Amino acid sequence: MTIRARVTVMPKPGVLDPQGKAIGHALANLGFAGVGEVRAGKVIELELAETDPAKAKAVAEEMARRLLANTVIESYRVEIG
Amino acid sequence: MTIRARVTVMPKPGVLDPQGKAIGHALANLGFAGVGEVRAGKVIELELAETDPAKAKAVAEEMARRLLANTVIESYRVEIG
Amino acid sequence: MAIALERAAGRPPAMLFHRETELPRGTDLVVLAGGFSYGDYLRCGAIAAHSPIMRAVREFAARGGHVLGVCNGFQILCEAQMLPGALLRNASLRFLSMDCHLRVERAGTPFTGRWQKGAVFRSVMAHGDGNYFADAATLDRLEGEGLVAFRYCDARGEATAEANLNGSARNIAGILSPNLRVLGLMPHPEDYVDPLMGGTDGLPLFESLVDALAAAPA
Amino acid sequence: MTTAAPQPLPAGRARQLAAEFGLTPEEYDRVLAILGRAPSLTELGVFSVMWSEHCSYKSSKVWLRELPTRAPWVIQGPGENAGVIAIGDGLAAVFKMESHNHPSFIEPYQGAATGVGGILRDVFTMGARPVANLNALRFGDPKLPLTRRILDGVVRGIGGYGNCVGVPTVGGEVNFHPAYNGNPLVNAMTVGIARADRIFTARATGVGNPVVYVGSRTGRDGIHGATMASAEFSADAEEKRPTVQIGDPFTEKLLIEACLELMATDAIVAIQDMGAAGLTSSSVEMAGKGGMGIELDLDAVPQREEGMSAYEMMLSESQERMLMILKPGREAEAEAIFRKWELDFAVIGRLTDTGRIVIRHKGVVEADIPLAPLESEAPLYRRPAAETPKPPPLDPASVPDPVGVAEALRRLVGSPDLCSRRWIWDQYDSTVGGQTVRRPGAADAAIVKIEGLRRALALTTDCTPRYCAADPEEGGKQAVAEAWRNITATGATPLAITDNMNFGNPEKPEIMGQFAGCIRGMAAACRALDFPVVSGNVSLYNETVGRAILPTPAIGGVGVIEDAARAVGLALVPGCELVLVGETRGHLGQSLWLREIAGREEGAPPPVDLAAERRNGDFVRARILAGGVRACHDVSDGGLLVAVAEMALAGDVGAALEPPPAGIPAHAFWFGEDQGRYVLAVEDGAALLAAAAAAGVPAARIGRAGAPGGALVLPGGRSISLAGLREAHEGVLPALMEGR
Ligand SMILES: Nc1ncnc2c1ncn2[C@@H]1O[C@H](COP(=O)(O)OP(=O)(O)O)[C@@H](O)[C@H]1O
Ligand SMILES: [Mg+2]
Repeated sequence: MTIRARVTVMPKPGVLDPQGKAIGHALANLGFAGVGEVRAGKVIELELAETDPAKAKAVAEEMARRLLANTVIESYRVEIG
Repeated sequence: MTIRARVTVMPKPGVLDPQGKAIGHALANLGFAGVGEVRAGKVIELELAETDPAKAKAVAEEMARRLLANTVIESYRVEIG
Repeated sequence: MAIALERAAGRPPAMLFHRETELPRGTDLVVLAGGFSYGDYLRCGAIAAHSPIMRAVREFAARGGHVLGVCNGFQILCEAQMLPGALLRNASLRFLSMDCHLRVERAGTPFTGRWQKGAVFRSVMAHGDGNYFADAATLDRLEGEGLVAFRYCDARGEATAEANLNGSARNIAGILSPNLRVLGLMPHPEDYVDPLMGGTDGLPLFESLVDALAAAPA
Repeated sequence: MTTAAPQPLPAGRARQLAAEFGLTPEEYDRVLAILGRAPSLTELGVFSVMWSEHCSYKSSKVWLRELPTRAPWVIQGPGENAGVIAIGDGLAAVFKMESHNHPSFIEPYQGAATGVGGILRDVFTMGARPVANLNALRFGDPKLPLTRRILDGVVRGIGGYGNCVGVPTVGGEVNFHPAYNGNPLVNAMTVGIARADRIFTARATGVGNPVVYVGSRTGRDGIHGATMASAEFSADAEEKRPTVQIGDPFTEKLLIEACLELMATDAIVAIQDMGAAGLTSSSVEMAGKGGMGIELDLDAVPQREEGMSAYEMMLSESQERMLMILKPGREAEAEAIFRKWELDFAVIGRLTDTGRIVIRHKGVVEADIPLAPLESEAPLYRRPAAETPKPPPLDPASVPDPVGVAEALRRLVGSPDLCSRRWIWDQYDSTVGGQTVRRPGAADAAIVKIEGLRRALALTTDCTPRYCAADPEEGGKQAVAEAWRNITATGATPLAITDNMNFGNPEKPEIMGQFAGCIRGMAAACRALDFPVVSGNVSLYNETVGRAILPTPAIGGVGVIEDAARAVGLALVPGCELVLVGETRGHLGQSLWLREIAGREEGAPPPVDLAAERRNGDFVRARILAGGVRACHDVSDGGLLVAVAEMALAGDVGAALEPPPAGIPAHAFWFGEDQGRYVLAVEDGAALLAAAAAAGVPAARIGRAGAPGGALVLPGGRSISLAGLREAHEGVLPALMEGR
């Protein structure tokens, strides 16, 4: 059995996000009005050989901490299922 | 009022995802066992000057179609709120 | 790029700003040069493909104008859907800055007139996202219609897996539009147009263009 | 204007904070004396950053003064954002090197990227278009996963920023040593070209002239951690946490174009980038250099985040920002240019004649400091320096050869300090701009042509930290001499250097002794070789848990060659004769052979005879320019056989070698690291030897180039295939990086 985990890694609040800024500009240039802040991050979807969602979550969090996110500049969020 | 939209962009099935593969390898090297498929994508979080979630979703989908995703290689998913 | 164009054509090209909306009168060739437009944020070439000047470029191509996109320019042409397919991250996930060899797959076009089919030349590549991708049907169509312009190969002209440094589908380095007037390619032929730069292997592309454009005024 | 005095901090609190900000009690007393009262928080911030080691050079200045900085071709020596030298045709080369060591340890990608961004700004601030980047890197034990992670991030960061900005990265150097395990060195160098009569400086003049902020907005990036830790200043601690600076190379590119466009007009009086301690150091230095006063209105500063305090804005290290003084009435013209490039533009103050910096925010005067004492009373230390004891020379006869010459060569070319750096430079765009004549690995110095001319720059970075550790003075000499030699080996004339002094804690006498020794050696070499220092950077406190890095005075050298087509590379050419120029004694002390093959790190480093260095180099350069020299390579790390092997590999051409002279053990002859030597591949060996004899330069035939793809044939007939050597040489770094 496997469980799917999704790790979302975003720049921390206050950390400059040049990519988000550029996307915001580009959307405005395309004529989309009313676009406020834009932040760009990564998402990593994993299949884990686990049956217990709580365990899967703990494992994914450890992965995020150790590899997927650099917690100096990024925060992460783990979703299961 | 603003509504937050989250656009997740993932490589389409069948499109090579070397980044996902590399992450899978790196996790295995770090000693994480039982990691199956790994896919790496992007997430863009937007603040939209909207009050109607349905409208916000429609706008975000148009943004995804026109700019945020390249549908030759990527699929997208929009979440609101 | 401007140097290569001036060398081949004998006069300097006009430079356009991304916010301009019209091409200069009498334009016979539009070149989208390399260069991390908009920082290549989001996807390489994606934001530039929507810049104001691109509407004019698209119309120019639709009227049968000649367009050359190199590196970032190729990415922009794909993102603008002026050429099919997309350029993914290099398979190695690393920026690759090195010499490569290209084999001419389609001679007799405005870009390849000075080469024979099968000719092999050296070029420089310098990109992080040059891994050409298209679905199998599109690839088959490109091959069937002879729209593959260049393939990565080794020094002897073999299109091997080792020579395919960025992992492109079927070693494809450059493709043409059906009317053969739009070319996109990842490597930089303009970097070898002077012995001082290490060779003149890329010069035929620009000389071919001069031949073609002199023969067929815009 | 109202001039309400700033709100002083409570006396006890101020003293405590001053200590947290890194001011000593004596330094804080000076602050009190200058102000005549306790400082406000913002004032304390200004003093602490201006008097930090980084901005004030308080521990290093007295030593740096010993370096020669003049030559007829020097237009601007140390003291401005970058050094400037004349390179002919009314043009100038503008260059500097700077460290980003600590940030690169915390966040390798962004640390290295913003290091490149910062040094680029130092160069285009002076009106130059950046044309080349180099990088001098030092990492810990390559077997440690941490080292690999840092190396990977640093290389990606340097490439990520430089490639995107469109400036080619054309050279550099890399060393590995466990002393850098917790403290890698990332030294980035940029070279730009400007018109010699249009150099911009940071000297502000003209009462009433507008102070203009351009570039990115200000956020809470990189603000001194200590303050933020004191919860008192932040209700929501998480929100205000100090953050690592993030680079935005695309904005930098726009900033370059916009600045150069404005510089083509005559609207600018002075300009300075906002580097470390951004708005504080740029405004204080600009006004100070011009003997002016300055008033800033922080409400006008473009801000990325909400609710920033004056203190935060003055100390923010947000990237891609510049401060300018414009001529009166030119604001609209300048603003139009920056808006066109989609950059922020704001008039944030005026120059005054008060000699003070006055900072207002939300209607409150947050700081009011006299500028002259801020500079003249700045602390300056001649810290105690304990000389490094001179190690005894190592007698080559006392180190027998355990493995033989062939095996030692194979191991050496595959050792971390000698293996090919291709894996690194393949990730750097080295040809963007179309002017790169010799790329990394092709010649001892990179050759970058000046657009539209035949003339070219020759660029290199060099330092051998293990020599500096064993004998700082000889090591300092050697670093400068090697840079000079690398430029010479291409046929170019070396003109000037920039340096990046990376050392441990200067409060330790033995570290200060290393610093002083290196400076002494560098100064002697600069003088003997007419190779002055025109810019530089000092990075101290490079220690982890009390252990210092090896003393690392990285040297960035710049030379010029009249005709780029005459520059030679190191690739061997079939049929040439190989001639060694310079004297070989077989010096094994501190050599890589000793470390890698005999497992010993000891002895005196090879001495540098500066007179011989100069004589040999001038001879080699003259021969190259006279023609007939098809390839040239200096002999450095690894010694003669490694140099020959590198030439053979670069050209994919074999060579047959002659027996060493009697009296020197074979391994000492082939792997000794005697200085001042070059291997030349020439068409006519006899003619070269005759010319050398006439010039009093030691030279000897050592072999002959063979055929493409062949082998190195050692005296006695032992043959080492180039294919095998190449595998050993080029396979190492990729394998290491993949953790194999
Ligand atoms: N970090 C780097 N970035 C780019 N090029 C590098 C780097 N490190 C080394 N190189 C290149 O590799 C080649 C060999 O370097 P090095 O062994 O230091 O040369 P040398 O001993 O002749 O000074 C040079 O061309 C140098 O510029
Ligand atoms: Mg060197």
